[in-house]
Amino acid sequence: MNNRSEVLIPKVGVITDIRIDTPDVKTFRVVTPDGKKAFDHMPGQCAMLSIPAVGEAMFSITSSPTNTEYMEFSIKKCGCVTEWLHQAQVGQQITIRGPYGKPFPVKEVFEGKDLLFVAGGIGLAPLRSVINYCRHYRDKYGKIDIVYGSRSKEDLVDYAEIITEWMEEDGINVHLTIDREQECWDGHVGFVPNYVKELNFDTNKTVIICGPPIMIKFTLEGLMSLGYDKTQVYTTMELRMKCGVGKCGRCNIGSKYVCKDGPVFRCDELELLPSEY
Amino acid sequence: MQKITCESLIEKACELIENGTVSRVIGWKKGEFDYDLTPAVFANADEIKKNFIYNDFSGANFSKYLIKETRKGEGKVLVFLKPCDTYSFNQLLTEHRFDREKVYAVGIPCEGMADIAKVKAAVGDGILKITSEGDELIVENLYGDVNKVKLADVLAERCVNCKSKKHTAYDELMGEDGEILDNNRFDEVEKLENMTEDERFAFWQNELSRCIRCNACRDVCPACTCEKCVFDNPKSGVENKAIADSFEEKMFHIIRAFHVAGRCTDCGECSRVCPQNIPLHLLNRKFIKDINTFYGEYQAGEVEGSRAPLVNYTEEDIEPNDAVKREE
Amino acid sequence: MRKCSLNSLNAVFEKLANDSALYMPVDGDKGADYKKWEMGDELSSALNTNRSAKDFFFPQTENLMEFKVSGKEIEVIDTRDEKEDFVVFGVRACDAKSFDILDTVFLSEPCDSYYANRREHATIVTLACTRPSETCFCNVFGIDATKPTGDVTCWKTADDMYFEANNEKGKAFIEKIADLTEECDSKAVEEQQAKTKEILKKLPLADLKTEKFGKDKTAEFFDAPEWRELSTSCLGCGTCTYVCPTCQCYDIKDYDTGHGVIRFRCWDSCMYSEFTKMAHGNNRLSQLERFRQRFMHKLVYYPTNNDGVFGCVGCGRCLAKCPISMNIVKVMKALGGNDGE
Amino acid sequence: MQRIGVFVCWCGSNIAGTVDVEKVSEALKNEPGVVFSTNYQYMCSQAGQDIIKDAIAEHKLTGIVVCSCSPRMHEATFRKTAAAAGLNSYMVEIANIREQCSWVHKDMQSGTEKAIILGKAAVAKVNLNAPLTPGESPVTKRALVIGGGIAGIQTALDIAEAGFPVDIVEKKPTIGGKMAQLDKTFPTLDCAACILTPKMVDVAQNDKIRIFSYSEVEEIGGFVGNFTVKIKKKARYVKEDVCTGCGICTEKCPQKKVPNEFNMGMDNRRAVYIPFAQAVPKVATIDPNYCTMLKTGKCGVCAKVCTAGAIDYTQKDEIIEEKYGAIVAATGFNPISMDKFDEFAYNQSKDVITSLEFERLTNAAGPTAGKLLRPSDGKHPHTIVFVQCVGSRCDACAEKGKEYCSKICCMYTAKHAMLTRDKYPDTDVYVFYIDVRTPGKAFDEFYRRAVEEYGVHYIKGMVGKVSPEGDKLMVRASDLLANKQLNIAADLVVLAAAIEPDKSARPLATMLTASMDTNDFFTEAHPKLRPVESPTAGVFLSGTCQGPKDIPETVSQASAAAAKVIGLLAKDKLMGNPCVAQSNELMCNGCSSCERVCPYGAITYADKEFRMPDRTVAIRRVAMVNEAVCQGCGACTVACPSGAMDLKGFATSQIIAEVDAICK
Amino acid sequence: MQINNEFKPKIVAFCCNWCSYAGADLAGNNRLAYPECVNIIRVPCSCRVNPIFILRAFQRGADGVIICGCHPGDCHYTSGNYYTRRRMALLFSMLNYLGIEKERIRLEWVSAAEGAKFAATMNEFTEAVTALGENKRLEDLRCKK
Repeated sequence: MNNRSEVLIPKVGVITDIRIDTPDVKTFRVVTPDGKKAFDHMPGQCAMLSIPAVGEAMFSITSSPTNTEYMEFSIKKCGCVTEWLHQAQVGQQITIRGPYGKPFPVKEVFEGKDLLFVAGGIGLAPLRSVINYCRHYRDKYGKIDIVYGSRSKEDLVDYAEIITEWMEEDGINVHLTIDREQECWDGHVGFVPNYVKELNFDTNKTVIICGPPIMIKFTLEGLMSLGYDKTQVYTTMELRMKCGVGKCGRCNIGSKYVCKDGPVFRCDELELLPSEY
Repeated sequence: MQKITCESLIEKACELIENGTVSRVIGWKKGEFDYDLTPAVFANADEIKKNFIYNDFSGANFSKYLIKETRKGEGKVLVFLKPCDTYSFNQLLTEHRFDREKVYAVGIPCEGMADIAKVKAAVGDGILKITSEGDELIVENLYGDVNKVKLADVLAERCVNCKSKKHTAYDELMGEDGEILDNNRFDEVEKLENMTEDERFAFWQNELSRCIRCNACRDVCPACTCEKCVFDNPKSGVENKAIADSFEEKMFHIIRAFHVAGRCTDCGECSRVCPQNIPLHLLNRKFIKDINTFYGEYQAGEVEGSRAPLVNYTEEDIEPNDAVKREE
Repeated sequence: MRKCSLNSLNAVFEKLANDSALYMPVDGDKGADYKKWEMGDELSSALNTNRSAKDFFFPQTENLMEFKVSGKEIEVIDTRDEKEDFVVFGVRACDAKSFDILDTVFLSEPCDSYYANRREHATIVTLACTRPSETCFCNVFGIDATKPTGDVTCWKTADDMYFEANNEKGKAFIEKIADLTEECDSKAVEEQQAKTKEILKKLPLADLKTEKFGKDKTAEFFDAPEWRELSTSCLGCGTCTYVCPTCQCYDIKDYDTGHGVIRFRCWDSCMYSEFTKMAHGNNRLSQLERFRQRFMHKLVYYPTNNDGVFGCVGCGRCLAKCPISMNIVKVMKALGGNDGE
Repeated sequence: MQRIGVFVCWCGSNIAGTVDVEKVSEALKNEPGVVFSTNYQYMCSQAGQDIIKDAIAEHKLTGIVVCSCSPRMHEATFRKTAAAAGLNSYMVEIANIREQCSWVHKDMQSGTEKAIILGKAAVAKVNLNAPLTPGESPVTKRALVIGGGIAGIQTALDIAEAGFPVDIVEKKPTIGGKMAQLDKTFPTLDCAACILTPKMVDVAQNDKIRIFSYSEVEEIGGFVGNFTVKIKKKARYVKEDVCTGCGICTEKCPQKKVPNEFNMGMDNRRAVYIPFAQAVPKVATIDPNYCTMLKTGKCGVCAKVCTAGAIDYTQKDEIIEEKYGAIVAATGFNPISMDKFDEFAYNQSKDVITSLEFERLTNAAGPTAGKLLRPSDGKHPHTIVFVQCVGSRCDACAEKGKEYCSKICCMYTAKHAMLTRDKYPDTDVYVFYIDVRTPGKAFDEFYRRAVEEYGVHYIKGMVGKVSPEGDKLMVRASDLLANKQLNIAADLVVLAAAIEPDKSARPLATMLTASMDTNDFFTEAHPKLRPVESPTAGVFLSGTCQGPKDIPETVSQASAAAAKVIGLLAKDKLMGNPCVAQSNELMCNGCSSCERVCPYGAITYADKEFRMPDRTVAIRRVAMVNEAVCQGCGACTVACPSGAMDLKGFATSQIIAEVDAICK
Repeated sequence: MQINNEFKPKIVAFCCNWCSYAGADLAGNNRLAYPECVNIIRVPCSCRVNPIFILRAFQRGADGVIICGCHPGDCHYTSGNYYTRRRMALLFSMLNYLGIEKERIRLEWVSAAEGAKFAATMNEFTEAVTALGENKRLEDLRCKK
């Protein structure tokens, strides 16, 4: 029987590092017990993490595929699995299976283009994989703009990397914003959709967006008003995924299964789906 | 007693909706066949005239729909209640599950409803048409046969053992009210009680092992109206979706029966809807019988506001160890 | 085509049962259900079993794997084992067709090894219908009740049982019982088929229209106003889902036994209020949405992804079993304009 | 998940003798959530508590499990320890591996296994504990003392002395209780009345003390600090505030044939009466069972003779409702009935009497004005037999009598014997005993004086039968030391009847929700360490209602109870028990089941607007718990079908976790 | 019935904090032995015992469950044990109706003063459950080792 492969049977993963990003987001580094990456993936793909007796949950892989040593997951506390992970300690084993879903078309579409990443809150997690992938193959991509907003400075995920690496790199413009005025913050204050409009980007960019639904909705409207077309905008919907293999019957929006047809969608494709999200 | 006609109900419903007494009517809607009526909410007289139906298969108990329906919008809801339905109605009122002010209840007499499974068992499958004539049903089938069957022979189990023809609640009564009946509804329970422990175990093991945990019994039960059922709640300690072990069959049905003990109106819906034909009413009836024996006659829903036996006590109650027959 | 007399059918069953497990519908006091055949059991003449035949391949619950947890360490234990061959006898045309539908889900990439394992080891022996019920509407989906698919097709006449292999697996099956059967012509079968077809035409649901549904019709029906009324009395139970031969939604759950963790798969129903509840929220909050999902899936989504093939086989179980008699036929009529024409 | 520390106590060898504590702490190390596990000789010692405190700090513990003695013993100790280390005190769970493990099991291996299981259950529970904060409630600064005997009197005086108002409820027309009936008191032989009556007067004159005499407690509601009590003041048909206690009515009343209960029925009183001369309040009472006026409407003599106009035949029972912060039970005792002791001929002969009757016979205010005369013929008895342990120290299976020792009989019998010999040296006095128990200050000396100086015949042995023969009582007994049968022709036989709690104690205990033992004595919160408190908060025990006691013991317990009451009333606010029910409004059906089973009326309902799961908005009736009133029994949690009701500290999930851990 | 001498049952005892739990402590104080297989879960009152807990115990491998509370009339909370009595009467009857051995489940009133009764009850109950053997009718096979 062991000659039949079975995707539902996970591998064991070890948490080798836990970074506290924000009050409710931690980033976990995961490798197999022999210290390798559990599997290869592409930016935007997800992995199913689970803790026996607690449950399974799908997370986008935050680290770039170009990182050959480990995977990272930025995880916000919001359910039983995430709560459990948040109290876990280094050395804890979990199980992992994947990769799942269609990745961002980093080669097919993004190559050679100017990219605009728009993220809100934990929405940066799936985009970080793409951003770092593009940074790795820097010469294949045009100008990169990143608009990232959060409730407060403390809620900006992975602030250290943004400051020390992204902001320092040529050809990458990082535009940070927080929702409300705050001491020790001299950056922009305001909501992401407005900031995107204010920044008045050229319409030649390909946009990758992820964040709360309301942010996506208004940012899209903002982009449209700047003259963007929905075919230029990509987003990811991995939150709806459950089994990851297109069979359990939950994640579909109309006839599209997020776990197989997505989670990455071009916004005009979403337009065709019924309004069930 | 004059059998109530579909026409008279339609007339009554139209009258009440047209004169503004009610804004909606919960009633039975015509199905594909003569027996597959669906509970429906009618919002105007035209719909009622077109689709409202009342016949020998109007068994569904509407009481539970009142919870959802009275939470919606303005106006009163008209509900037709057979005598047994009024028990559930009363029980829900006792438990404050809906706003009485938002309901207009019309009591209708009932001579018993037919069970399509029994009809099919009597005259075979492939039924095209069922009409009622006197105390008989005339059944035409695909193969050109016309069979007659006495309604009395195909009554639903709960109607065979009808506990009451008396309406315990209504705003208006159509026809005459009946009496609480002597009945033999505990006979089957007794039969089981008289078996040996091993026989009883074998009986229930066989019955409950067929359970597919579709939750139909729970979802139709007018006593199971929890905002969130313990079986859906991961924190309850009994949550489960499917029966992965024969223990869970028992767990589900024991706990469900226990939760409705003293609240069950013996409306029989659980057994009616069970796709696996498990005689679930025998569990609930056991509790009713025990309650009657241990704590005095009590039928949930007979009197609005009555204190259920499990939230009551006397200093002389039976000891649990003695509640179980010690001989055998 | 081969046949044996009904008198010697038991001998056939005995032979088969000696070889591998043999399952067939057997009458119980509460209707027919599949049962492992033992001497003395008789093949039910009932049209359909209470539960559908999907249980053989997609059981209500099945253990997927186990975990041993000690301290921070986890061990994953693959508990799968290769199944043994088995025969399912007496599958009706509708249920036989349902296997095709389940196959598209479970055998498509990534293939579900649990399902595939069972499927490969099963020989499906179907049985043609002769006395359909008023709730039958398989013809609507292009299923021929008089010639069901499967590895072997059988016809039962007044005196004989006829067998015809449909593929290699079927041939092997026929081979196995060759001693007990004799070669024959198909005259009796054809006669029976013709007779049954006459009855099928008279079925009250025979002219149910499907044309309006199917591939890429999402936009037409998704926001149809009829959903509200159709779903209003739905109790949200799982009866239709669980008796349905094609419903395959599942949930994966863990059970901590106190000395290990079993990860198991169980049926789930898209009608359940908690079905799509996940950490971030619930995708389908109202019964309307859940009700719509089930029927849209059968009538539109599934066809969209599978070349127009419907996700319903017309077995009629949900018509018979729904506590409130709401069903796919009523939905199709209400949405498809069949109603009141 | 928590970060749990496990602390296994050896309790010297109490635990470590049967449980391998090392193994236990080692085994619990691998339980989920446990980050630290150790064992120590005495966890409750200062050093042991320091280990806990240090571990909390060092390992950032969020919960602790102490495997030690019963939580009834040291739960509070370890909660304080945790609190001192900055951990919420309700993050502590105790695994009872002493009383419920090491002390009841003999085998080391299985005892250790069980200790590990109990530890695992506690760990599983603490994993689901949540920090709890007790609520506060105000304290009504008034105490109620139920019973006006010496115990009640002393308690009331001490509480009043501390400045708090006290009410005494006494069911008899006067306070004073049993002590008022006694003649002399051992071992000093003071006159009981001489030392009691001044205290009674103190009570009457203390403006902090109210006496509800001839009254009974009807209903008790509320909880510690906030009791509401209904007191029934029975109609005495005499206006208390008008009656001067002159006693004319008690002399003029024509109904003379009322058995006088104060004199144990050995003489009669009138229908209107003052129990004894020093009664407090000194007010007449009309006995409605005998008063001709009340029974037939014809008479009215007392009203005519009463110059104060205090008689009021129309008086009705009155219900007084009062709030109290603390309640003291001082319901006292009675001698048991002698009905079942036919062998002593109590019912056949008037000359077989109980010791309390003997007290009245020798009391100057008694029926014989203090002369020792036989009740049957009024003659002076020359041979008196005292029988000890009548109904005390009986076999558990015997259908009569009590298993316990009544404690006071040995001493009062010695007193009776001595006084008899002192006053009537011509009398032969025999005392039959099983054992003579004299463990008290100057008690044994007292007893020895009776034997040695006064020549009382102490005979170890039981009296088998007393049979009246002519004017003699033939006493058949065995002398165990001499190993011979004795036949004594006695003139008087005095039975040292066992004492039992007053019959009013049980209904009172029910009202107080206080527990009682099988003999109807009130149970103390701890038999050694909290002997004057009932397990029910705010209820205290004074005197013989808790167990047999002599006067000095009673008085000291009475003062101790008073001290506890004063301590309670001195507080302005009480910290409540945070382990109370909580209602999850999202799951509540509003069905009222919980309300109906709540013994405290702690549940109320409100209509609230909810966003339903299907996005609609609905108004639903939901239950709410009054945390100050809820006592945390959990009845509601089971009555609730949806599981919306849960109990903090004993949550469904916690108990299930314990079950799982135990059954694993 | 064949009595397996090797069989050691697993027994869960739900004890009221105010009476039987204290009774168990008293049994301990007096060194009154009872079998190790009895494991006590402390509850504030017997009325806290949900039938779910009892079934859960059987599911998880208990062979017997005993509920101990204050004697009727002695409830620390006045009426808790009266409700327990009704609930358990119905539950026991139902379990018996389903063919579950009635000796597996019991309710006893044990006061704080009845240490001896506690020990005796536990000894007797353990004996009765041991005689019945392993719990087969309310077992969950997954939880068996």
